[in-house]
Amino acid sequence: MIEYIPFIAVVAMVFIGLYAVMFRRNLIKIVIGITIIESGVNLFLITLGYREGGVAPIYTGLPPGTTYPEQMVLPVPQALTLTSIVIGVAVLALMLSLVMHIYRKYGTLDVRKIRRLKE
Amino acid sequence: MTLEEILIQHSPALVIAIPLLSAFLMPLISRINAKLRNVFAIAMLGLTGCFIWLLATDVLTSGPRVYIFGAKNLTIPVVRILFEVDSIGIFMAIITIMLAIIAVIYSWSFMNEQDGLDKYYTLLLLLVTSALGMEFTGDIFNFFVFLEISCIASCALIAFWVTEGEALEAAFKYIVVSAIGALFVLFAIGVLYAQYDALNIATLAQALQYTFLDKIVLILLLVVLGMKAGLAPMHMWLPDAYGRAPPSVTLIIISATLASFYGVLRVIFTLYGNVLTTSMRFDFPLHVIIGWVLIVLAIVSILIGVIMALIQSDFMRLIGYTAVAEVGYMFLAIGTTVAALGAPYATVALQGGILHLLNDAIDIGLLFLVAGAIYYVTKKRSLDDIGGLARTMKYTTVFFIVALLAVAGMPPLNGFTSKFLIYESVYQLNPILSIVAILCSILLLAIFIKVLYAAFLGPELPALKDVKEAPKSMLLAMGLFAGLAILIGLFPNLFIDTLVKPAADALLNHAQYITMVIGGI
Amino acid sequence: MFTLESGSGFWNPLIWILIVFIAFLLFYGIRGFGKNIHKKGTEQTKAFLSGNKESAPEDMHVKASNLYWGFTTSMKALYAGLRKMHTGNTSDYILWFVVVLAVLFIIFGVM
Amino acid sequence: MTEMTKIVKTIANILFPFTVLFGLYVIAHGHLTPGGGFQGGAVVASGCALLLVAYSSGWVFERIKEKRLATFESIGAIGFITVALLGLMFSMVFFGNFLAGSNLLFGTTPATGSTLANFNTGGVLPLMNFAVGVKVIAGLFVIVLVMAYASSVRGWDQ
Repeated sequence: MIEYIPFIAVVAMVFIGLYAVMFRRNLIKIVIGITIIESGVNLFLITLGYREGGVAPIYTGLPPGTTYPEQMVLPVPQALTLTSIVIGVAVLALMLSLVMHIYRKYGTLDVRKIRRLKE
Repeated sequence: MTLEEILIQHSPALVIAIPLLSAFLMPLISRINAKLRNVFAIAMLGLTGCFIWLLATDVLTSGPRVYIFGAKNLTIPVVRILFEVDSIGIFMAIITIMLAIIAVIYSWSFMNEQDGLDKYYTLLLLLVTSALGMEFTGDIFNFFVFLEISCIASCALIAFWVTEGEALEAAFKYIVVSAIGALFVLFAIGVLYAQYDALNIATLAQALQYTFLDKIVLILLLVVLGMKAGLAPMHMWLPDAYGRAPPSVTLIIISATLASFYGVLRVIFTLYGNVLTTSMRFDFPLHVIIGWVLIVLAIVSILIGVIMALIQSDFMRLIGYTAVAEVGYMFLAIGTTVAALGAPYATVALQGGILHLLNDAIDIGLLFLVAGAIYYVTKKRSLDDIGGLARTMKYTTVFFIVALLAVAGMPPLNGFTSKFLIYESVYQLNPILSIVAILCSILLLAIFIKVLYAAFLGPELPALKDVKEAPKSMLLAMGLFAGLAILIGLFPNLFIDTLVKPAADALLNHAQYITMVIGGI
Repeated sequence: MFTLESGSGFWNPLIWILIVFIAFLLFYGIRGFGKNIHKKGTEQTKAFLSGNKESAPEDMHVKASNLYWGFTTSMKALYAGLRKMHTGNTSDYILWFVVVLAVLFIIFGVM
Repeated sequence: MTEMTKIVKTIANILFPFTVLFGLYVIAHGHLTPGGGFQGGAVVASGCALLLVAYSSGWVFERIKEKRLATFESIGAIGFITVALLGLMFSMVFFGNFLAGSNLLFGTTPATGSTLANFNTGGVLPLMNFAVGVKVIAGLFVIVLVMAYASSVRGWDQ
């Protein structure tokens, strides 16, 4: 049971994020919702690569007595997560700067009022 | 090895490296001279085009080509980052580079009064890089990375006219939709990695079992990539983004959208190619279910795109809805192919769909360039405010008429050839679908006749008396597209035999794609 | 090179152009039978609006949004539905995405 | 953003060099320890953000030109691709690790197992880390700077 908790957390985070995007009105909260989804997905990737009692996958400076590569955690999901975090920072910065500009033009952060483009 | 062989061997990497390097050289070069910057952008994209041409001649004659990054000797390719270029990938790359070169030629005059052009060109080249990367990569995680790069770059470009609130709004909507979509793609990639311990598309395709988790992955990838390609009812970001981005940018966003469509093709035909016919449920093979789901969504896209386009008064937004309808035609062809996999008309439908990719890029691109030319000379977006432009903008009018006939599928232009193949093959699957498609094509003609009347015909409006013809570089860009439209319309077999048939074969014959990587060990 | 085979039919742009050219020639020939009574610079070239005066170009030009008035009015119910669907609200875009995901999950789950 | 009190400024003055130093350490040891160009660059950029908070954004904006940071960002990216292209030239494959095992700069082959880390290993990886580090420092700093400056100067309520 205990090993499923991270996956439950992942699903919960994705759903909380989707809820925030779909039903919150503040643009900043929508951005936060996207960030929560991203954290959930990153948690998912990290959980995939976890190995109980594993060490960091670096071939030098191993703790004495470890057998490699059996006791190392998987490096690939970590690389994927790092890439995803880097991309996430860029997307977050872009979204926040857009929100700043939108506030300047529309005078509101309510997503229901930011819809000059419809139909 | 001769020099040419070395160049061909390294061209998959160079095709990505050259636009990427020139993207980051752009801020430094634009400090020297504005004209030099424009020439540099055109020259670098031209150079990339030359490499794609070299690669295309090689791939079309001697089969797919694998390029493995960072390995001195090409052992154990499945754990390396690799590019796998086959006929469909090279076909997409040709479309992308064609759109990019024409967009840069067009921006020479169109953007010359704007600020921040160094960033504009940087983002433009990054967007081209990402689209090319999506088309060449043989690694599903790399596909996600390039998808995200394309999403960031195109979002920043949509918001390029930052003084307009609507542009910001469109960009925000686009990035929310793309970011969430890309995160779901990453989730799907994580599930695939957890099951099969691989990120390589060929390895995954060989190992795929169609378990319960694979079903989830299939749905996530189909829906997200469909959304990024503009499939209804998730198409709403598309008219917003297309309608508010500068038209030269829209051309490149079209190529990014088509790259997402290519992702759908890759997922269905290569990744799930092995299980399409083998996994059964209630006597239905998987391919019938996928095919009919795609057909239903495609018909919805065509109907919504056409009906909504009819009531638009903003020219660029109208073309955006038309683009939704055109994407619907492509998905209709693909859905027919998948639903009737194995039947002789399935191949014809796939050829029609692939040719329609090229035709959609040309027709919608040309329409956007015409809309941009009108915006450039009149500074008006709404069709209600313009009229009688045919008196002053003769060449633009001619190009618009070419685009109108092409996009509505009138003979002898290019839109007809692909739609002909689609209608004939869809008719054999279900006549009603074909009839709906033809009726919507007629409605498309009606929509653009309205535009022709409202913008170009009618009395000369006093407010637009001193309007001049668009500048030469814009006319050149439009002329290139119009020439291509007529060329494909008159010599369809030239393109179908050399480009489209190998591409369709590459998709249907996914075993070759897999053995190129797996068999290489 | 010119004939495009689709398995069940064919398309040849050259034949099409030839037919159109012949049709044009026929049309031109028939046109030659008519009388030439058109004179430039006379009242003939002016627009005739039942004796009313010609109004300003802005008023004469039918605006784009009024062009298909008949069609849009008869399809009012359809357009009301579609307008309700295209809210322009960012959250609804994601809502549609989630709805399509859910529907496909149901379809693929049952099938 | 307005200037903060003298206490905050003094603490920022003390912390800033350490933050930057730690960030540069993370960048330099990217091929040996967890972290690398992006992580170290983010640490350095957060140090710069500390200055931004303590001294107002206007104060920093006067001293650091946004254009120059953008140039640095381009240089970082160009460096990364140039290293990849050098790999194409010297080891006949894009992103090829032409320095590994060559006993030149960063060219030593490391011993595996429970040994101490050797800084002089990794081939082109440290070079790429440096390039990415430069790009990330400049990029993140310019993002934070422009956002802070734009939100403070032109006013929010127009």
